[in-house]
Amino acid sequence: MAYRVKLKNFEGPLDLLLFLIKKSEVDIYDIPMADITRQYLEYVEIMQLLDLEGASEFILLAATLIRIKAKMLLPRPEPEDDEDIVDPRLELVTRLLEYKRFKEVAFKLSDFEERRSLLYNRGYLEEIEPSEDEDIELGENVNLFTLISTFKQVLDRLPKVTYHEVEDVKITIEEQIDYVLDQLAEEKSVAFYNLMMKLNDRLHVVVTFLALLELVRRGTIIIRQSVPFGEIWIARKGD
Amino acid sequence: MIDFSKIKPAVEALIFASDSPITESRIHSVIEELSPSQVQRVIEELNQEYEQQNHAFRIQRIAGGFQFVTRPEYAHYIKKYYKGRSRGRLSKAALETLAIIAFKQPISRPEIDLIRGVNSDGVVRTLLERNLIQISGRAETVGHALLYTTTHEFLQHFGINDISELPKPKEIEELLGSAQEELPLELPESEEIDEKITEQMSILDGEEEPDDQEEQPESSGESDEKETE
Amino acid sequence: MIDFSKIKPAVEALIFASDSPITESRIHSVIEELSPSQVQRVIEELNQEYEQQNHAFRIQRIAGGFQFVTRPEYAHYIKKYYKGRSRGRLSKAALETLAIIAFKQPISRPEIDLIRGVNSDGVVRTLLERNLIQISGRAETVGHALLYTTTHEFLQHFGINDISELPKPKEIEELLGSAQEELPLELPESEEIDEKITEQMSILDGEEEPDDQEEQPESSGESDEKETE
Repeated sequence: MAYRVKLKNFEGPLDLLLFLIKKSEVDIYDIPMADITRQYLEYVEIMQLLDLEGASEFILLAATLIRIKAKMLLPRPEPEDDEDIVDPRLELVTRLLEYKRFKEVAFKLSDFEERRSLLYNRGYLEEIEPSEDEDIELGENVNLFTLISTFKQVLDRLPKVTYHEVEDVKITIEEQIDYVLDQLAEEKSVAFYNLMMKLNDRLHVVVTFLALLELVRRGTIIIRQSVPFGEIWIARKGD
Repeated sequence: MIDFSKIKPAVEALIFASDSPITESRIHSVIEELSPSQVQRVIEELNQEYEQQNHAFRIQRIAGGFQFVTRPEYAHYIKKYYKGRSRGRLSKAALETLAIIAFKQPISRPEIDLIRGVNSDGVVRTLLERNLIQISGRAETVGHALLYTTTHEFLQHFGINDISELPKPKEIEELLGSAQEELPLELPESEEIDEKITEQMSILDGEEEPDDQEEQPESSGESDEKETE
Repeated sequence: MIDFSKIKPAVEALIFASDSPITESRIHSVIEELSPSQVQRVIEELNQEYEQQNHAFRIQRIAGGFQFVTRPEYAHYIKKYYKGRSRGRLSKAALETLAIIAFKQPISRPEIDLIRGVNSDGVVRTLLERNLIQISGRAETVGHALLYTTTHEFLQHFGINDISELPKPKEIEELLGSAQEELPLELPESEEIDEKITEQMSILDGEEEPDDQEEQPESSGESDEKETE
């Protein structure tokens, strides 16, 4: 299947998710998690390939989707009275609906804006007499932001004192795929725990986890766990 | 009995000369013989005259007061005159953020981020710079984040009189209620969203963007588009 | 033959919406079917109409082109209107000084002078008179300069209850950061400013590099005395 993707049309992960739900013609109250998550991950991967800004926010929701998907796969305890079972998707759906509604309002606002842009105010007013003495009343045109901006302008005139260096964290699924494969180059199999322990932040853990899923999907690796709650082993397929 | 032949142009002069929308009560405070409710009537009469006399402007209620604006029929001339230096329309992200602030004000940035699912740092800054929102205190919750509300300029920008005239999201009350509540059975549909999504889908399918006039020409985006297998 | 019923309001709309007086040739460049000399005629006709219809405005020709003005008969209403409302124009110097006091309070005049790079004597006095700032004690450093803080009235204007609700340096940085892909704002932390001031003060005092970074800036006597006399 060939997509031509223009990712900048998505305002964020929720926007993308809504789009996928709409495109798949599924009920927002009954999202097929496996299917939608798979589609979502495909997009996130493209984002990573394109090295688009804000990818980490999309990855964050990916983790949520995977978590919900996993929860739904777990065998549910026998319901005592079936009212009390909370669908793992409920929180997500609530968020989606809320976002969807504001998106709807935003579209309507856009119409208002369009209509308003056709009406022009009077452009040139001469009648206002310039006041002679320095007017120092605080009016509507002076708000906190004006105050802050002014403060900034003043400080900018001061000689610069310090420089901060902020390092941009860039991390892609492909990179983490390479990382996993590197680990598997020497050893036949690697413990999941050891693989993750070597990473130094949460974002790396999340992206590496996605990389693992991707490798499973591609059939490059297999994941084994011999006893419940035992160590999870990752191995190359076919080895 | 009031001599309307003199009062009417006085009202006209005031609204014409004011640099911002002027309220009935401000007009009344200047032209005392006219009650605020009579102001309304005078303005209606004036607008009828402008229409009959085929003038290019009328008086409109915006942001809580009255102001002169041109008729939409003549927008293209003015647009042509201002070519290249008209005030930009707001981005989708800005509109989204404004919609959230408008309905949940006062609201902090972390709360906006949560609803949008993305960091709204840059958007909030732009909205502040354009004076569409303002800082209005701090949250009482942990962190004491700065709170934002919409401004007078916000009403001006969208040509509405009052915040209550904003398009309401369906069941906004429910949104504000607890998240654990039973979800409504029927999903409120919006044709506009459907349209917009269809539009996005056709973009995804590689079609041209529909009827996007001379707004920023779509960069046919080598950088944005990417074929996947 | 030109259809003047459409052209006339177009000219009217242009003059109305232009943000500066507009010339015949600019009008012609927008409404091409109208020659510059015909523009003149159209405007004469418009003015006749305004007069017959007893409107409060007319189009006036000044050096730079055409503009709308209200008739002198109604000037007193407009004067009354503008007199009755506070114009709210803070001078640049006043706003700067107020911003420094707001975010660095309590602060002495010598410190303000240092940050602004000019003498702020007059501005500080005016701000005091307008009850936007107040004296809140004396510095414990040599010179015991008067310290200024913002007033309750000042806070009220910005809709906040307490100075602690004012944005912190870090928040200011976030708010103003790299909005338009400018260089990121490097807002010196307050200690850094203090350091800088100490450093500059000692240079003013003709000393060498300051050996004690912690020390509060010393005020340079004379200029302070004036205020307290």
